[in-house]
Amino acid sequence: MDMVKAAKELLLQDKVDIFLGYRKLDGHQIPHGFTKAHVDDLDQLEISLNRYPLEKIACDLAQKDPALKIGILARDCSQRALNLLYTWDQLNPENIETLTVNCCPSPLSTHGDCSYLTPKPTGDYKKAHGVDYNDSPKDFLANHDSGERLSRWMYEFQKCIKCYGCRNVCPVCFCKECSLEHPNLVEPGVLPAEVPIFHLIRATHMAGRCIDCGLCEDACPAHIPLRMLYREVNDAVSDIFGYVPGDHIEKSPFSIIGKTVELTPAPMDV
Amino acid sequence: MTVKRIAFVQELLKFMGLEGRLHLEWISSAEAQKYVDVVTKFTEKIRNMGPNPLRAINEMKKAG
Amino acid sequence: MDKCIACGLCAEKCPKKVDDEYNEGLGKRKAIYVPYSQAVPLKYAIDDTICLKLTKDRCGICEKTCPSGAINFADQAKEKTLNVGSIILAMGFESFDPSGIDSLGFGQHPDIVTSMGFERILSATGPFGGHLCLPSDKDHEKAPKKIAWLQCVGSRDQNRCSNAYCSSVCCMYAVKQAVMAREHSHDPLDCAIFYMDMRTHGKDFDRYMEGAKKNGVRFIQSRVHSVVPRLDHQGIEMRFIDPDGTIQTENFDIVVLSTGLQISAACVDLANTMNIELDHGNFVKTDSFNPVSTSVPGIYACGVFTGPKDIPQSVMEASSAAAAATEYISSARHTLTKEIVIPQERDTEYELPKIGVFVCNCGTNIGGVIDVPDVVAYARTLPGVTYAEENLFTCSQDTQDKMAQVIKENHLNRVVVAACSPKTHEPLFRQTLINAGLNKHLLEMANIRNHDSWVHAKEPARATQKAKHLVRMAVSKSMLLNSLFETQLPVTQSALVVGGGIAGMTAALSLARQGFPVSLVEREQNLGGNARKLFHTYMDEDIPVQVKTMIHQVNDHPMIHTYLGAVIEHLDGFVGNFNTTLATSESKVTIDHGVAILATGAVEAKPDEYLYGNHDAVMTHLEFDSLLRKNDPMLDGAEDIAFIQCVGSREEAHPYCSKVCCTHSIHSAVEVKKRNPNANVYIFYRDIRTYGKRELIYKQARDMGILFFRYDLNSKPRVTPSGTGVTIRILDHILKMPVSIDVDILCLASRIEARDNQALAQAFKITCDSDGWMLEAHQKLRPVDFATDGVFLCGMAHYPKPIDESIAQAKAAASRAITTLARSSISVGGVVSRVNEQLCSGCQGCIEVCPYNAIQMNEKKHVVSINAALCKGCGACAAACPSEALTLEGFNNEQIYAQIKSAMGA
Amino acid sequence: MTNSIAEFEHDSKAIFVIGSNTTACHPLIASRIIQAKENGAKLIVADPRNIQLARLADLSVNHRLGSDVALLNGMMHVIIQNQWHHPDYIADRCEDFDAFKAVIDMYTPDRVSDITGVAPKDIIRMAELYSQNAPAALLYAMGITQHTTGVDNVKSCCNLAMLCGNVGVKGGGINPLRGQNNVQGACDMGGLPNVFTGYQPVSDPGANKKFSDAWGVELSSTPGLTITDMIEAIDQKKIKAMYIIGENPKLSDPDWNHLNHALKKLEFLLVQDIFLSETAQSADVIFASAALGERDGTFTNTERRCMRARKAQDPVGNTLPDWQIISRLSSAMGYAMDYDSAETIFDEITGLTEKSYGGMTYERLGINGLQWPCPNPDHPGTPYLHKETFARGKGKFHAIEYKDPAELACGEYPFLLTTGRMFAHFHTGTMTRVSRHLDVEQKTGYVEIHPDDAMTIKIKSNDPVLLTSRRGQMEVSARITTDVMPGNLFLPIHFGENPTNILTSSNAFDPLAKIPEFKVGAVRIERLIQ
Repeated sequence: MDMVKAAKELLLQDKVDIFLGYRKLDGHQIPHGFTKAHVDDLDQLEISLNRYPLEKIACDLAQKDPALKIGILARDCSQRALNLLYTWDQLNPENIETLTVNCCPSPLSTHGDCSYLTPKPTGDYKKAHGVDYNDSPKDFLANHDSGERLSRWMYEFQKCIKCYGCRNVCPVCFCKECSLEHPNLVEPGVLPAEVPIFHLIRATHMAGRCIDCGLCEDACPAHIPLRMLYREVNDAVSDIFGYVPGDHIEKSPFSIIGKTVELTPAPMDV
Repeated sequence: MTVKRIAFVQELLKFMGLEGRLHLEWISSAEAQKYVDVVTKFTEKIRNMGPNPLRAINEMKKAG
Repeated sequence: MDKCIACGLCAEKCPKKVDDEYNEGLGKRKAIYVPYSQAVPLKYAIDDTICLKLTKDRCGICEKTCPSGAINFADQAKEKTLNVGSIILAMGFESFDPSGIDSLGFGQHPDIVTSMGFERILSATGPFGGHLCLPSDKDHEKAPKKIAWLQCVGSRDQNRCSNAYCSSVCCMYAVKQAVMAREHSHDPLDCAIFYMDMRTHGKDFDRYMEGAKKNGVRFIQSRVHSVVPRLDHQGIEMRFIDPDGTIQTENFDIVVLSTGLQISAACVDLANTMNIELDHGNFVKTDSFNPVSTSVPGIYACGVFTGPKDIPQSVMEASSAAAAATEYISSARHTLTKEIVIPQERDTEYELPKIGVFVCNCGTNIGGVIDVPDVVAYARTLPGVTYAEENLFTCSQDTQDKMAQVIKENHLNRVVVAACSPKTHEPLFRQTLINAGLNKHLLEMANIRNHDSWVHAKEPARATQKAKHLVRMAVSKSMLLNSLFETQLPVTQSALVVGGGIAGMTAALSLARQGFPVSLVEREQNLGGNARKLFHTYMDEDIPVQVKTMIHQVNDHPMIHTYLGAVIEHLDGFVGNFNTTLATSESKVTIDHGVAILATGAVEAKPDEYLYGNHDAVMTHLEFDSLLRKNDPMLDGAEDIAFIQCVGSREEAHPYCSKVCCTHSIHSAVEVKKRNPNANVYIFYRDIRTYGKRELIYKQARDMGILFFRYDLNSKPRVTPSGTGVTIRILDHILKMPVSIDVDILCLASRIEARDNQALAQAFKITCDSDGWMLEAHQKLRPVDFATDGVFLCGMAHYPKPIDESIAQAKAAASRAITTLARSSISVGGVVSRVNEQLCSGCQGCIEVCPYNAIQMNEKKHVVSINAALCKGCGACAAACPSEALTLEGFNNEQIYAQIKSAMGA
Repeated sequence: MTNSIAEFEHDSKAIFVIGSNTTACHPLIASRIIQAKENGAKLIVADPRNIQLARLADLSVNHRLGSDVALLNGMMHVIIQNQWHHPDYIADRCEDFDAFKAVIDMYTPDRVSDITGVAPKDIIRMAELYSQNAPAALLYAMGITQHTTGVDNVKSCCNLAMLCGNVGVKGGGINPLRGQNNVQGACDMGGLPNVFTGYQPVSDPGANKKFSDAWGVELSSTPGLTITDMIEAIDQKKIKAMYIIGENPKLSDPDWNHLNHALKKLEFLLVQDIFLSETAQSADVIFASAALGERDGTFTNTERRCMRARKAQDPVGNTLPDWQIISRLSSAMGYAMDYDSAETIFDEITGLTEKSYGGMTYERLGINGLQWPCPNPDHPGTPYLHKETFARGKGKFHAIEYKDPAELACGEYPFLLTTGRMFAHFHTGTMTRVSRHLDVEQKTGYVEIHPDDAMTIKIKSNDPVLLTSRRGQMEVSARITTDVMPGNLFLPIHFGENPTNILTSSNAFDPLAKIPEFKVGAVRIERLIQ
């Protein structure tokens, strides 16, 4: 297989010190760091639909050894995540080699979407009281009045069992100390995670950062439509600042003070 | 920076159905009247919107 | 005066009322009064012309009321003799009094006001509390619907008064007032400005005017004929001729007379006493190359006394005069200083919080509304508070001494002062802590005056409640206060000046004359800059000659080291400790310096219209000056000469005014006319902006028969070749007919353009505005500083300006630079940000938001670090950091949260 | 569990959760419940506390601590009254219905309401929701079992399920949620005083012979002691030495004072653990064992699914997998054990546990494991039990009367204390309190108290309070929340510095199962002046 050959080449020619991909082990596909010493392990390289934030592993590795050259099996979403991590100086693009896999045969792939996430089934109760996974933020905003928007999101947030899966799986969450664990911001030790502040803080931190890979929503055991929430967050950023995270390597509007965007505070409507 | 953050958070709150509860205004130390006007107007506005719906939700422990 | 604590009780009780001159007679004041609310020092004074006690030996109630015994009726004016080395005259101006001009109706109707009067109406401290209303309405409720401004009242006028000069500032303030009036007004407000030429030539002024136009302020080019209060009391009628030549009548609710600036008789007297030469307008006579020097050595002047000017220019001149004055006496620097003795600071780190709360009555300012004893009693119940007391005046010297005593005796280690604004008094109380042997950052203030008793004077019970809340918040924050420490960094007492033009040389000379070594860097192979290509100033001073003198002075001065053909390659460091690498064609030099002055100037843009570059008859100012300098034969043959103004300026792509071109063109036109009185000289203009004394040569030009044609942006002149000359076609705005003029020479008043300062800006961590001009720290109040400490600017790098202003600004920059250079060390630290390296992910979001470039990336550790010398403690980084790795000392999250929590949990 | 976890999501039409704070203690089962809810299933929650799941329920009630039997009887009363029960199912598959019905008839909604504090209309609605949406799954956890009436409670649950024909049905069943990942496996392996693997009684001569033959020694046919009995035996010096593997009784067993007193009398204590737990700290010898991920083996989870756990890295330091430690100890004591791998042991297990594990091999377990009973190599495993008939033949209805818990609120001890888990920690915290993230979530113990009660005793959030029971006293900080009912307190069990078993009773336990009554105890709460 071409990909195996390409990855072996990267290692054998010392272009990378480690290659991050998926390996089949006892029937499981798990993330694996292939090295030159065990280059034949690459014969077990898996290019299935399995996903895991390899970029996050890359960040951890780079933190321990900033000079380490890392190869990554990259899909569309990984590429966006990498761009974002370059932007925030968490990874050095010069130390990263990617092997691109097209996991998105759908035409949507150009829009940064992932067809692997076929429309998720949304139960009736959720449709009636919560937020439909597959609704677009704009439609959601248009179709529900503010009281309903509130009650629907609060229903979703009340399900949260505070597993932190959304954060832990997120390829672009790299802070050493997380605001979600800050007792002054979020009350610790209670379930559900303090409503709604826990999720709003995370949403705010995703602004200009979320690269819409959908891993958080996949990981969420409480079935909270996180992807849709962060999509809205990104829509807002894109509408206000014209910034799409992960598109290019450019600074987020929240890290630039200059005149790039001219904004005036919205008037108070009474 | 502030205006950027506020503009964003206003959007987010709107999405959550909590619009109108955040307002940004620049008032210099010389603009006492404006300060009073803005604070009065905003207080009035929030009062008219009624109690914080989140409080009700967090006290509501049972659905249905 | 030491005893007065400005509580205001005396004025409250004083029975005698007169018109308040500060409010232009629109309000009243008492016989005992503070001239205006921001007066420094804030002390009450007795008007001896009306005080009943002093005039009739009655009353004296103020003496009985005063809580601090500050009234002294026997006080007499005293004569004092001071021995000084130099004198600076900064006596300002008086506003023109329009009462004498009948046609303007001032004094005949309360709603006809001067611009000063209108300024007071808009002011929050003014007679109507900032509420826009008709002065004629006794209840101050009726709001105006239409306001007119009449420009040039008492300026550019030799008929109705003798002020031939332009007052420079009125156009801009009229626009500002119109914009602000509209902002103040709840209903739509019609604002119309009647003008001759809009002179908005300052930095960003044209943009402001265009903004006002877009927002609906009307600009009508017309000199108003008469202003008549209507008999039916329905406003004020104005008659004027509109630009089309039709007579119009329009009614307004308020008419504002944009009165000019003039020098008061008292000032003239003083100048005469000092033998200082004045000019026709009674302004101090100065020359372009010594803009703040009077005719008497050792006496300097600044502000409007030397000519009409706006705030930034006045501020620059003030610094400039300071520089000139200290240049003269620099050998005396540091001869009269005294050392302060500071007690040993107590180490409180391991003590439990022992908080002392001092609640101030502020006379009756606070105590008159808030139940202070109740607040004190409440404070005693708060956790951590071991001492609480009430003071009549916490800021008074004896209370200060007592406080220091109390702190020591009770072993307090946190102090909360519930009084007024930290803005004014925090430094004082910090000093008290220092005197008590405590770290000065262990202080927290609760502003129960400005934030409480003043705004809730009518609700004493609730104000007391609020005071308790404020005290509780301050106490809960103070619990978490830490000692913060400052360190001293030595200052390299020498300067780097970038740019060897007039501004750069002036700054270098000024610094050198005051004893500081200067490295002067010029990119070209010779000094002088643009000035070498100019002819004369409008005052007919020969520029090249003067520049030559200046170059000699620079070259001869032992403290100035000049680097020619050199550019800045690299810059490190911060205020007091810069390190710059210069590159010349041969070598590289490294210079240590404490400050830097940027004077990189600007360039004349090459026009891309009016046949420039395609026809020999078309040239720019610098090229025309070259003809004048060389007495070029081309001039002799020229019978018809034209100037087109605003070539490339005040257009969409370059919406700024180049400021010098109107004067330059007119001066050149006059020169041509002098050389050849038969020549026909034409000037095509949009607004003639011969501000200040320059107006006189505009008048001279008209008197000499130079013809002026106004055009607007929609109908710019069209220029076509015709033999050796060119033909100019334009729609005459009076005749409403196309006019065509053949000329031998066409001089284009080309735009002055900023240099590409990007590399420089990056090295010095300064910013440039959208037109490319370097951005000063504050356009009005800090016109030669940058937000970056230790770096200053002057000359045309800031904005186009004539030589006198460049020189004034250059001296000002030197003066500001010396505030750093004169010190051997600077304090660093205190309220600055701190990085917790454990938490920093190295995302560098903070670096982007830091307006002072105080944060660097430590690539090795992949964390950021703060340069405490550059950090101003604004906290933007702490707000931006997603993982709270950055903390603003003295305002850390725990402290703020403690305050918020304390506020919420009553 | 009679049924499988996945069935809740896909097959159940109603889910009745009683005595289980599922989102906190079994979050992934809670995830299925939430999904079921969103797929349209009805959710009924009965718990003395306002648990998170209650927010999502179609109906939730807060019954008084220890009143489960009454509540369940009340529901059954309503069901029978309304003919919502399944007479055919009862007739075909069950026995002793009439005696049972006679008792149930006395539990009218009004009477039940008096006992439980739940409004009659809610009891009726609960009964309707449970019985009218079939299949209905019943889930419970320690809230049902840790009572003096634990067995009664369980039996009542069974009664209810049988009454509506919900046993032996996909998506129905009686589903006790096991408290640990392998507690089912431990019991399956004979980790009980009276049985060999697969619940083969030691007293059964056939089974005894089988194991004696297999191991080459004669095994006792007398059941051993329960933990509760062991502590007594130590106290009476009948037990002199103890070997504790992977348990922290100093925190998990009731009546700390009594236990400590007893443990001191031991002549020798050997503890085997991966962390230095409170119990290990008082041991004479400690065996450090390898952790999950450092060893091979199997776990059997709450739905009887036996799954492989694979070694990912070598044990740290000189630690060893438990099976190797036990083998070496045994060999040293004279009984040679020479297993060469965990798989060899598993093969011995399956060989001796034919009915439930007989068909399993490591290879067959694969990724997803197998659910017992899996008696032969072709058997696909059993997702739900009692399909055609009950294991014992007929499903037996038990006539159960409500009994008060051992302690009721009284003048001296006016509050009722209940204990349990909170979401961030596991059991005695040995494994979770060393995690930085979980420690941030909850650093130390606390007691939950209703705002009204907090107001009465004049305390604010985080104020220290003193809890006193008939056994002892404990200081802890207060958390004011409407999650507990007025008059009730809740204390999490994870914190060694605030050990719940200072307060809990070792005398109050179920007479049959010997399980202590951790869920109800009378206490006094006082504000501690700062």
